[in-house]
Amino acid sequence: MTSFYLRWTGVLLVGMLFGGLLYAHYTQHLASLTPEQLLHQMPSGEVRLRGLVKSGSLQGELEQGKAVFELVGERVSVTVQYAGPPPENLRELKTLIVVGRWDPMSNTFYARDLALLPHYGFVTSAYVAGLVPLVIVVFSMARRVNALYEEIKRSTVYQPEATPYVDT
Amino acid sequence: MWTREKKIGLAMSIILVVSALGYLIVGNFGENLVYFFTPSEVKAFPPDYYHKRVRVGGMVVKGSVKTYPNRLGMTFQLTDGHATIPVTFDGIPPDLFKEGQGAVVEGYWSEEQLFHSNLIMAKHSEDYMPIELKRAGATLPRKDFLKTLVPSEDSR
Amino acid sequence: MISKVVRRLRRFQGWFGGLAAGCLVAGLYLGLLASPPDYYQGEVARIMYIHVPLAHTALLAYTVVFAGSLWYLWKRDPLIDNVCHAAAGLSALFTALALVTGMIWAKPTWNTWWTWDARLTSFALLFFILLGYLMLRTFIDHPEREARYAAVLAIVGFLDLPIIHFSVEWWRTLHQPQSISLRGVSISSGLLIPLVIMSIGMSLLFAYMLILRTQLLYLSRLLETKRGRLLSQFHFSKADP
Amino acid sequence: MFRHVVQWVVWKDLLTEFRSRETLSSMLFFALIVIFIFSFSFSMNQQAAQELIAGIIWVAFAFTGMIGLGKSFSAELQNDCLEYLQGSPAAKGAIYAGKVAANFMFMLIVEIILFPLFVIFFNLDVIEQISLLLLIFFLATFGLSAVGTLFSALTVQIRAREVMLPILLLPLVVPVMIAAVEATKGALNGDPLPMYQQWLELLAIFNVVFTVVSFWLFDFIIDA
Repeated sequence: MTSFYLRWTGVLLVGMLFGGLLYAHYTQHLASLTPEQLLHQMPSGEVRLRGLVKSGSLQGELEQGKAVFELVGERVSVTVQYAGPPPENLRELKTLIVVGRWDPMSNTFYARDLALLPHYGFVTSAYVAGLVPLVIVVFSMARRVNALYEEIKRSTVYQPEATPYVDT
Repeated sequence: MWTREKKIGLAMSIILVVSALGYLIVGNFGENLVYFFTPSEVKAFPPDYYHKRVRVGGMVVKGSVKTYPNRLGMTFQLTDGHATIPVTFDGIPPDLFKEGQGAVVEGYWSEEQLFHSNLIMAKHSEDYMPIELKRAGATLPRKDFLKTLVPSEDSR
Repeated sequence: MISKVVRRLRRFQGWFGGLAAGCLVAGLYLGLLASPPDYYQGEVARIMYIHVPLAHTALLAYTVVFAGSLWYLWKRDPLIDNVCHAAAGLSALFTALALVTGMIWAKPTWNTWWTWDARLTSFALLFFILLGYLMLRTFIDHPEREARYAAVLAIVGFLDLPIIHFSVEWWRTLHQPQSISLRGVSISSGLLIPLVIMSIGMSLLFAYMLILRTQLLYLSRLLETKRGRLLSQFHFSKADP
Repeated sequence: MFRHVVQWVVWKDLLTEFRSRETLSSMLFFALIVIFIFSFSFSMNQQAAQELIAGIIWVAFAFTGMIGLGKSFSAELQNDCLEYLQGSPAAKGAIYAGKVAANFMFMLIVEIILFPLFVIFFNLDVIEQISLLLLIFFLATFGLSAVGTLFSALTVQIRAREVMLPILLLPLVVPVMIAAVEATKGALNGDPLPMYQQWLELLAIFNVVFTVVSFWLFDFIIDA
């Protein structure tokens, strides 16, 4: 049984390593700012900005990949000037993420790309809900089978004269 | 126990069951059994189909969706590439409903050549590809039924 | 004492387990890190890599139950019955997991946890049929009759699946059509490769679990017979000194 | 030979039923109560009735059918009749066919008595569609009794059989229920036939597949 538990500790370690790797990967991509944070921090490099496309604010030629719209946060809104490939998912009243730079001079966010709301929570919970029960079931079955083999080995093969129950 | 007749009977039963199930499966693949009508078929409805609850599948024509200023609902055009029907809809459309996408609407066709609907089932396609490929104008070898209706839409 | 087949299964089970683990880790890496997000659904489409293999495997498992049940009715081999019983339990597990992951996928894409859509409904019915199968087995005391009745139920249920599927499909459909079907493939290769690897990995994992569970059922049956024999020996000697 | 066994099984079931009138009266009474409960649970105006009535009809018929099917084999438990059936040299398929025929008749009789009550209580307009409705009833009831008889035999010798019969049977007859409800709805609305023809085809396919399959599998159920 010791080798059995050792093997499963190995599986657990690999799983944790993998989870850590994923977490590290996604924290880099997850970092998206709300309009409030953007105005507060005034970052100079490229950032990801998340907000709702304000109703009635979307203008421009989507087919050519040019658009201007307002991205609303909780309290403030930011004007976004989009220039990039024709967007698939740009429409009013939709929450999305724009990738680009903030220009404090013109009070405009120059976006070069759009991304959908990532919903990492759903992805994570689906994988946890799918994989964790499987692992638990495999573990408990493997342990049970090992225990049964031991038990079979211990209980004697049917031999009438050797049974302790026989009332002599 | 296993007489000749019993063996023949069993073989024939197996053939019967397999062919019945096969008819069901293959019949559907050939789309002989319709589960929604196309706009062309709706236009050609005989009068006894008017005011009967049916489903119509098609593509929402780009630029045709008009909402009312002061109440729920909207009108739009549904096409299959050959015929286009006007649809009036009361209610809240699902998230995936948008112009240029496929939709299945439930309702009835009336004398004034208008489809009255109160249920929209938007379909998102089964195509999966990265966004770069999509922007490069990639298409996949098999196309959704609703998308094949309008060939020009694919190159977008 | 332990049958030769089971001993051989035990010797080879490690291969299945190892291969399954390798495929699943590779598939998860490709699916979660290396592959690009989908153009329309974004990152949420990554749920596909777990949901679709689970659903495939559930159906594969039920196919095993069906084939095993036919075999059992033909040969009446109790070990085959153990295989059927094991596969049915696993099929129920995979079906439940496919339903749960599917519901988690449905929330962000359809904005609802559950809809009476064709494939959801037929999977839920598959789950009920499998639960009925497992319940039926617990309600029969006679082991041979239990195996026979369960086999009959499994066969009827399996043949019912296509009819259930089409009836609910005509009744209501929202689910996207299958991406991989007889008419071709509609997933681009960058997204397809992780899906295929995960599917293979999940099928291998099912094979590994099936071997384990078959052994479990077989061994407990063996132990029970053994104890039963000892017990009957005891009763016999008491009653008839 | 086969035909004679079928006839005798049907005759036996009809005769016992004629003498005791247990199954039919309990089915009828149960169905009546179901109708009344439904009319209390849904406050129905004319339009809601149009939408719901087909579903109500078939829920009532299916639950009533469960009672009849459950009794079909449990009645044989008295005086060890079941063991004689199992031990009889007659082809098991013939016993199955006889039982299906008897169950089919009971269910159809109940439906034919009940349907006019639905027509009266819910103000249905059925005169023009009556032959189509009869066809739908015929097909769907046959499907229910073909699978139901197999499961009635399967559950008769196990623990908790009253619960297990519906638990096992209802998920499997979902296609019959959907098809029957949709077709009945179409017929009651006076829709043109092509709009719900596929449901009739589905019922036919179901009947063919499960009559044949149950016929062969019955051997393994009743095998002593």
